[in-house]
Amino acid sequence: MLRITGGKVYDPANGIDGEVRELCVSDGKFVSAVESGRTIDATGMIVFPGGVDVHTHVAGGAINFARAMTPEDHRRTQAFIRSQTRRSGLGGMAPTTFATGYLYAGMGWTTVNEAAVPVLSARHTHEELGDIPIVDKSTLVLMANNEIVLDLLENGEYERAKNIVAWYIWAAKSYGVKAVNPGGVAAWKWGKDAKQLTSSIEGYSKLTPGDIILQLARICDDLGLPHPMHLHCNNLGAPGNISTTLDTLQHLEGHRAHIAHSQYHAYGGDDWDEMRSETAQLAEYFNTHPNITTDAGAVLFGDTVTITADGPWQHLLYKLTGRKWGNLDIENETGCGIVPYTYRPSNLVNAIQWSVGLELLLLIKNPWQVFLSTDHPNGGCFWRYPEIIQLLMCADFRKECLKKLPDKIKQRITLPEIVREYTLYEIATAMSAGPARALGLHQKGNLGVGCDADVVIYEHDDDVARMFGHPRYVIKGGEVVIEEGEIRATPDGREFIIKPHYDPGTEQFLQPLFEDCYTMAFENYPVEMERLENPDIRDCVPNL
Amino acid sequence: MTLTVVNNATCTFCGCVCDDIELHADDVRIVKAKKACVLGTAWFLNHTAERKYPDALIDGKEATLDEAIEVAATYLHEADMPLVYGMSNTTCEAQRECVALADLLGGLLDSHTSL
Amino acid sequence: MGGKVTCTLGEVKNRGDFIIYWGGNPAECHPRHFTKYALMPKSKFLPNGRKDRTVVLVDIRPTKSAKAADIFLQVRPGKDFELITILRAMIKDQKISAEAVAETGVTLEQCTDLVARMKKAKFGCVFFGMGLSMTRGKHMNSAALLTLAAEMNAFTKFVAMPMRGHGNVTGADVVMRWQTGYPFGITFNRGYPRYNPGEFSTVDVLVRGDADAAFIIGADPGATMPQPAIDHLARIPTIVLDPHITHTSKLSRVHITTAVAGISAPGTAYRMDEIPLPLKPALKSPYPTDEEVVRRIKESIAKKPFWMPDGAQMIAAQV
Amino acid sequence: MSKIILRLKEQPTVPLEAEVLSPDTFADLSNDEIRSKIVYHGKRQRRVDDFFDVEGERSDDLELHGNLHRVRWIGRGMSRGRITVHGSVGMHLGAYMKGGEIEVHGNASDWIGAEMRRGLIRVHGNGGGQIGAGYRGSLKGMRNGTIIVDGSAGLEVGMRMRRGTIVIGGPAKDFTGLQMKGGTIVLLSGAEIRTGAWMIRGTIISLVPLQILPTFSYACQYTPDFLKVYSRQLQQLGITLPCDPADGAYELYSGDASVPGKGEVLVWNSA
Repeated sequence: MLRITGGKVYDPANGIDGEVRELCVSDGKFVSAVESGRTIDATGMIVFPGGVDVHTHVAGGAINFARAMTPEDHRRTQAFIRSQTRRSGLGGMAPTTFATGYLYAGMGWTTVNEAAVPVLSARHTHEELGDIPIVDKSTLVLMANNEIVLDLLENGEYERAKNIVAWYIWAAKSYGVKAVNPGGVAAWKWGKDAKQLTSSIEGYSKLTPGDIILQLARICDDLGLPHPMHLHCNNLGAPGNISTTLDTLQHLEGHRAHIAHSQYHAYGGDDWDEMRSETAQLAEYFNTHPNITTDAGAVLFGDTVTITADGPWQHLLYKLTGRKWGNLDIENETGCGIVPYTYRPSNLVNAIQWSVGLELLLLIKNPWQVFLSTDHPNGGCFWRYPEIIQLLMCADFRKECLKKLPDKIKQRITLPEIVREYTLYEIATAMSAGPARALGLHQKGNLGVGCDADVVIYEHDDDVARMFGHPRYVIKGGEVVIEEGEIRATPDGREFIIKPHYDPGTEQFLQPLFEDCYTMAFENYPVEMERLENPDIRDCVPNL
Repeated sequence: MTLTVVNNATCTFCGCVCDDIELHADDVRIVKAKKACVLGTAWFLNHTAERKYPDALIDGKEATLDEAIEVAATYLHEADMPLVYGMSNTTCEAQRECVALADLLGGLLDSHTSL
Repeated sequence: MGGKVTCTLGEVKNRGDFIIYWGGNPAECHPRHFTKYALMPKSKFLPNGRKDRTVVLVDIRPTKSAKAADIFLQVRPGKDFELITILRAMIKDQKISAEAVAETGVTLEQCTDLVARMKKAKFGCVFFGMGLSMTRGKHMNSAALLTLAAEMNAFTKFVAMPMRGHGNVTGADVVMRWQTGYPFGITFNRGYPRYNPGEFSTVDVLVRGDADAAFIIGADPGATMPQPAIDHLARIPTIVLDPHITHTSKLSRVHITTAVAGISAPGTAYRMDEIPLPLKPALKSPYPTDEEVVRRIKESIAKKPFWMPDGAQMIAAQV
Repeated sequence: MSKIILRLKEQPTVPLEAEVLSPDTFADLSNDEIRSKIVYHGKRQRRVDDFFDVEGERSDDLELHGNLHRVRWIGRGMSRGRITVHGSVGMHLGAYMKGGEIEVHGNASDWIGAEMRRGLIRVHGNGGGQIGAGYRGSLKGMRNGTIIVDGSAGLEVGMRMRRGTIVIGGPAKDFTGLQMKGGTIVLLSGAEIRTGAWMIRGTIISLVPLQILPTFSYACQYTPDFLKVYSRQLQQLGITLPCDPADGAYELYSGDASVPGKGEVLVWNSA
């Protein structure tokens, strides 16, 4: 049992904005009162719900591929030293599993959503998630390039497709659906891409990316998934892609959706030389469509490794950088590319990207709609989130940073004109309450009675990045895990999964299709429940 | 004697790791490995569930498992630069324990890949 | 710098219309590779199976696998690196003299033909075996082939994959990477993982006599390593976990008999394309599993005094 | 300033990681402080004086005595001063070095001057592999500075080096100048095979015939002007490069076409 007294509480889920409140914890949850146990005197301190990352890549084949490709980064990064009870780890661009848990918890994040899992290697992803301590986890399976699903959609077999998506989610022991560059990855397997929403996809006679997007959004809604379709739009990273993004949003009209890393999808101009920010248009769409949420996918200057299921983009990036390139195509389902990359303020394109991420966070008015993310590790590493918070809260600091950008940038971005500064309440919304609600994790990002006791307590510091980077206490499930900069405990986290309803005949229908295109036994494909450490099955209420 | 049939069993003899093998086994040995190749068949049929070897040896003499574990732990704990090596013919679950062991020991860790 | 471009075996089965085996003998070492993955399967994209594919074998001698190939290129022993490097130049239209090419044992015409076919392929895949990575040049030979495959993507889809042997050696790679960041050749002596093949790889460590105790599991270095390495294993306290009494067991201080992975021990193994598969034992072993024994040794060590003095939990700059 | 003299008194039984053996670390330390510095005997943290007798203090001139073949990381990242070793040393001698001088009267192991930026390393005996190279995954090896090994060298000398000079007196093994991006490697006694493989830029000079990779093409006979300047500089270090047309000429090969690169391999052909 635990009591936190005297702190200024920011709890957007309950409309509490900096009031001094007492929080009581028992059995890992908030309760109205406790009789004994430790008391943390948080007088003068700032109390937030634990952070929730709606979109990150921390476990599975792709990030593990990235680890293999970047030993030079492991050598230069922070190292977590072994103790009698705590495993060692390395941070950096692609941290090891143990370090991932320490780094997230170390800055007060307590729930993370691994946003790209191929069903075929879901078993691997869960093994890694089991080795990420402290934080709770959920996963999304990749569906928008699954050839079995695409074939059914091409033939108009919506119900079948819906059942199969539901079956896949359960087979992977996952929490929702991720759509990456719909149709584009399938086309990439022939070295092609899918850039037009209304043109048919390489290898299909009539199916278009637009069809996939609409049908998958419907499927997610009809299955009643707690998190709507999580969409990585077509044409990522390309100048002028704003038209694709707006087209996509119009296709989605009437459906729920979460648009991933919208920074990469808000560019104007016809080529790299002409590239400019088009965040005003995109933000306007969000401001008039409250059913859609997004995460920033913000870019921070420095070294990172980009890793995405968007193979075509990765090959382009490799050609642009001439550095290292990894690519991994996964039968029937997806592919992924991996390219180490350095974002430089002197590079006009990078500078625009940096600005676009911040502009979206500042121009989308409702913090319940736009969340903090770097699409880790693509735009920057997750452990640099405190730097973004500083940029959002301090207009003067933004001005300082803008001075370091090339002069040419002025006509291409809108950031210099934006005076908005996030309040602590808004930060708490964008880093915790908002993403938790978008994920349908109602017990997260919420300091109300009955919710999970995930709390982060900061000591006030005028240096915002330092304050958010070094919380005084982090409490996960009622247990103090970080205190005064030290890791005090490394409990196992839980994994949230769902079991959407599917027709009992689905397996019989799927098996022969499966055997045609896969190379493993159908029976060995689903991940068994016992492979998960601490699974927690969440409700899934279908729309009938 | 009971006959067990395992469908879609996985063969780890080579890197193909075929997972469509149908194994027929009695209490002590696998008698049939349908769909397995020559190498896989030999692999499956050569193993038995018999107690062919002592549980453990210490300096070549038979010992109990508990004794062997304690002696092993003492040797490894006392070393200044212990090495954990191999991990080819074992499960990922054991491999995870091996990495944990090397981490706990502050030792060297290496697999067959480095050859 | 190149990189690594690969795929799962199902992609090869579904799409691979141009297959190269380099320095391997799948017919005898990976017998079902042809039928299950790479040569025979029919698919949506390759409806005629074998007839829709072109198969090339590159090796120092015509093995049984050569019979299964459409084209066999006999490379002179130790010239793989040169031949691959020539191909890398030729795909970029660089001129190489016919005499220089001929030194590899393969003619310029054969190379020209191979390059044309590679570029014409829709989905090329090159598998490489021990014959490549165990000969002079070692990891550079594999790196050369991986780079060639990556560079081929300027023209068409092309991937490369090592033909890993030894059961679950791929799993060891995968597990070490997520837990330590590195695939092999690691030390924890400073309290966190560091990596340097050659310095921390086992043969080198043992030949130099660097280690003062060894824990061997799922391998028999006593049968496979160079004699000086074996001699050092016999000098230091060596502990072996194995289902059999092995050569290494015989020179060890402690041997513990364990159940056989996949026969009498359950768990997970990774295929050469890093896809995990469940192991389903058909027998019950009278011996404990590796997992259980390693855990118990670990628990016993954890009860003894910890080796490292208290210090920082995290360091910003490594050694 | 007086010297700090360390004499090995106890031979390590496993590798000893001793990056503290560097002028930068010892320059401002008293004798007692030097003795108490931490070295790593395998995983054990031990004191310098567990292994060495230490004479002197507060100096950036270090003298080491003894068979130090198990002692690694001597002079790591040093930026000034001098280390003289009477005996052989282990791996990573002068790795990441930024300045100063190291002289070894004996052999050194792998990774001499790996990823160094400035300074001079001179080994009078044999060297190991990966001299002046980049560690796994690094895009660049040594950025500048000079490494001279009088004896033989191992594999991958100068791998991915960007600038600077490496001179190898004895024969070098395979892959000398692998993926070289700049700088100069001088081979007084040649190298085994695959010299200059995948090189992008830079120069490899050999005074004896080399086996040339098929992806290098013969350009011409050529004695570049810079060689004369270079030769004068090396002369000060006791190394003579022939560059008088009367004595012969260099055969120039360019490559590696597989990259395609603009590296140069110059092979001396005496008249």
